[in-house]
Amino acid sequence: MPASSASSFDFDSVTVSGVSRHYGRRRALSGVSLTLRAGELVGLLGPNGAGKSTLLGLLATLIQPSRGTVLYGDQPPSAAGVALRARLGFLPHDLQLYAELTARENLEFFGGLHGFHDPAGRAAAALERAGLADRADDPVQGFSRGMRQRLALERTLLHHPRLVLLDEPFTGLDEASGRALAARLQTLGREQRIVLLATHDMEAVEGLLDRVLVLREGRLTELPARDAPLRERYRAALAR
Amino acid sequence: MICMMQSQRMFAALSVAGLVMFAAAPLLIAQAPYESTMGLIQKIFYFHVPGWIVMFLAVFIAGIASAIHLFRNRPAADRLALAAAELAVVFGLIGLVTGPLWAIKAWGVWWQWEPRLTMSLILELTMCAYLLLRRYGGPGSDKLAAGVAIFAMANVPFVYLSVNIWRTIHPATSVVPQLAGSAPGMFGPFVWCAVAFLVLFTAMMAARTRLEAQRAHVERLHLALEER
Amino acid sequence: MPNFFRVAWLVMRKDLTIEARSWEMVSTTLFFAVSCVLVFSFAFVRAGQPVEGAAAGILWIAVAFSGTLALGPTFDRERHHDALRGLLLAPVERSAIFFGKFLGVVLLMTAVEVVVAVLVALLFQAPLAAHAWWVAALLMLGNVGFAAVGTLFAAMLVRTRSRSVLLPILLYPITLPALIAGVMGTSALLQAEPNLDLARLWAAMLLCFDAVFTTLALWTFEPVMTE
Amino acid sequence: MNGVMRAATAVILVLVMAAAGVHGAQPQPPQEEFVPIDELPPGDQMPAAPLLIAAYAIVWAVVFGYLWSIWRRLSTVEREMQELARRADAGEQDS
Repeated sequence: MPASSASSFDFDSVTVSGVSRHYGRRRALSGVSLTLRAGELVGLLGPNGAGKSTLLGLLATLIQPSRGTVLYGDQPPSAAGVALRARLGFLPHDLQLYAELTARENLEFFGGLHGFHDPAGRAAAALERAGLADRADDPVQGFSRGMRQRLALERTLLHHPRLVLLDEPFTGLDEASGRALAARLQTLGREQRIVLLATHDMEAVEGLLDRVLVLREGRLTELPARDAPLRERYRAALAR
Repeated sequence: MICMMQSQRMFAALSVAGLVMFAAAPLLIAQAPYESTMGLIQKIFYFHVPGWIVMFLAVFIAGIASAIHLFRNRPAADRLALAAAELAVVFGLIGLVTGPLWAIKAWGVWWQWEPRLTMSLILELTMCAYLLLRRYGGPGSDKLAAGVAIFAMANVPFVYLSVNIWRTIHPATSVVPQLAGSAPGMFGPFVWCAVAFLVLFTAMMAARTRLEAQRAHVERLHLALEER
Repeated sequence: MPNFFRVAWLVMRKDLTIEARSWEMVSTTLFFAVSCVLVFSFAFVRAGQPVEGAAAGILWIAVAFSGTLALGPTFDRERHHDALRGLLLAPVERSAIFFGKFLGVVLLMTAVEVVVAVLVALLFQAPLAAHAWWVAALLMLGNVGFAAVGTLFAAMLVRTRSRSVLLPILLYPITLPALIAGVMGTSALLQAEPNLDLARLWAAMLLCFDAVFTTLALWTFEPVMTE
Repeated sequence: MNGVMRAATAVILVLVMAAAGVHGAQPQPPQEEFVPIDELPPGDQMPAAPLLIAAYAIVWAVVFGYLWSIWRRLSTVEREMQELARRADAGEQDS
């Protein structure tokens, strides 16, 4: 682990217990409990509007639960504060890139916020990994969705976060980049990261995930580990 | 349920007390001596000034309660702030209506762009903005509105500051102390009216916070129903 | 503390870089400010002569209006690709992010103020140059107070539905004391016999306003931004 | 609820005392810009009594209007609450 920031906070599990979140009368999550452990690659499936984004936002400390608690290791987010955010990586569906800035500037800006000693070097390495080294100094607005997706992923992983939250990371990726991403995710698992991945793309994650969770109308269930294709298991879970 | 009954009885007692005091006020005011330069119209002050006092009190309650909600996350404080903000608008309205009725007689114009009036109008607008934000801000606007209420409260000293910098033609600063000093007959009714307004304000606050508490309860019931 | 200013600097530099690429906000805001002044000139010029004492009001209203216009896009830019949440997720004090955005707004409004002040001086024969330093000081003080409140409100309204309507509704009543102080202070300078004491008094009030509201805004940014 | 009342009562007491304390404050000289009514031209003079009565009537109207609106909103909410309680009971019998 690089000494990126002054933070020494770390954890090897995330525990969500009895978390509900509602917006007015609309309930986004209700009574969700789960534990994520280091080295695990967990999938999060569910129809649109089932609360996947809310759950990811909640784990990223951007949304507060209406009820229930989230613990990182044994610390609530309020206790860990800024140091906790240094250990979180969140790739939302909207990518959080500045379209007017170049790929390099985007990475360097976020690297700067993380207080790296050498943001330029880190950015260059990340651009190499994203396969965007030759487009590094072009503004992001000219990029295809797949290129942006790759860039945003590198930005998410720039600071080697412990908890990696990915919302639809396969969107817009061609087959080769999809395979590269899958390989990358497996590496993250080996590096003892905690990865939670929300997706619709069952083919891409087939055989990749250690566990699969399903959110339906704000409630969480776990898919039974059986020897059937993911899609069928998911269908069966939704039909119940 | 018992608690509910109790608070209802409390509310009833308070409102009755307030209304009786309020109803008796004109009798007392009628007996108060005439102010020498302004005559009869000066008697509007007995309602005008307490109206403003209560409004400022309400603005401060809203600001402090909002700060508690914002930094300590207490929904009860938020309900109190909302009630106070609404009442600030109501009592501010009383001040804003009675003011011009006095002004047309005393100054010969309905409205005078005089700092204290202007700033009271600004405060009234701020509290209206608070209510608009709560009404149209969508879910989560309670925290945002709390920020606005804190800012509104912080704005009040600047009201006074600007009054002191600007020369004013508003008589209130001098009339109230003079009432006490030169005409004890006026001071009694004035205090009576002020207390009547405050009792009324407390009763309305209690009713309004209760309404908000009931609403929160209904929301909880809704969520509990959906839960099953 | 050095970290606070480093982060604020990074955020501001990022905004300036974006602005240098697109010139979107500088150009639109400036254009709006100039048209504001022109609209006022139709209202306040009688028989070829500007109404006496109108210059200060026009100057400040043009600044306030164009400032409001600029505040919306500053945060729309962050809202666009959910970038604001990316900022909020950074392991830094959130008040530093606020401060960076605030500095960006102050710079933008300063640019507008320079242009508007020159324009008002030319079009309304206002002797702004006679006490240029005092006018600049008043404008800067008003600018800081307005930007502090405006940046906070614009940031917190990012999540709400009718944000474009709500921003001016919330902003004007709260910042009116600053605007009044600015207008009164400036007109004290523009009188036939400039009243420096009065201008100093209003400047002092603006300074208090800035101190109180910048502190409050730094303080409330964090809790207001948590969903 | 009771806590709110207690706090409000305390505040009121403080305020009443403060109002009494105004006694001590030194009266400021009256402002010169103030135009006494007897200096106004007679045509501009308005009868004071109707204005006074209007002011009092408006204050009463505002206070009662607001109380009425609270009462109405409260009864709406309480009706909704009963409705919900009924639904909750019905739901329990179902399950």
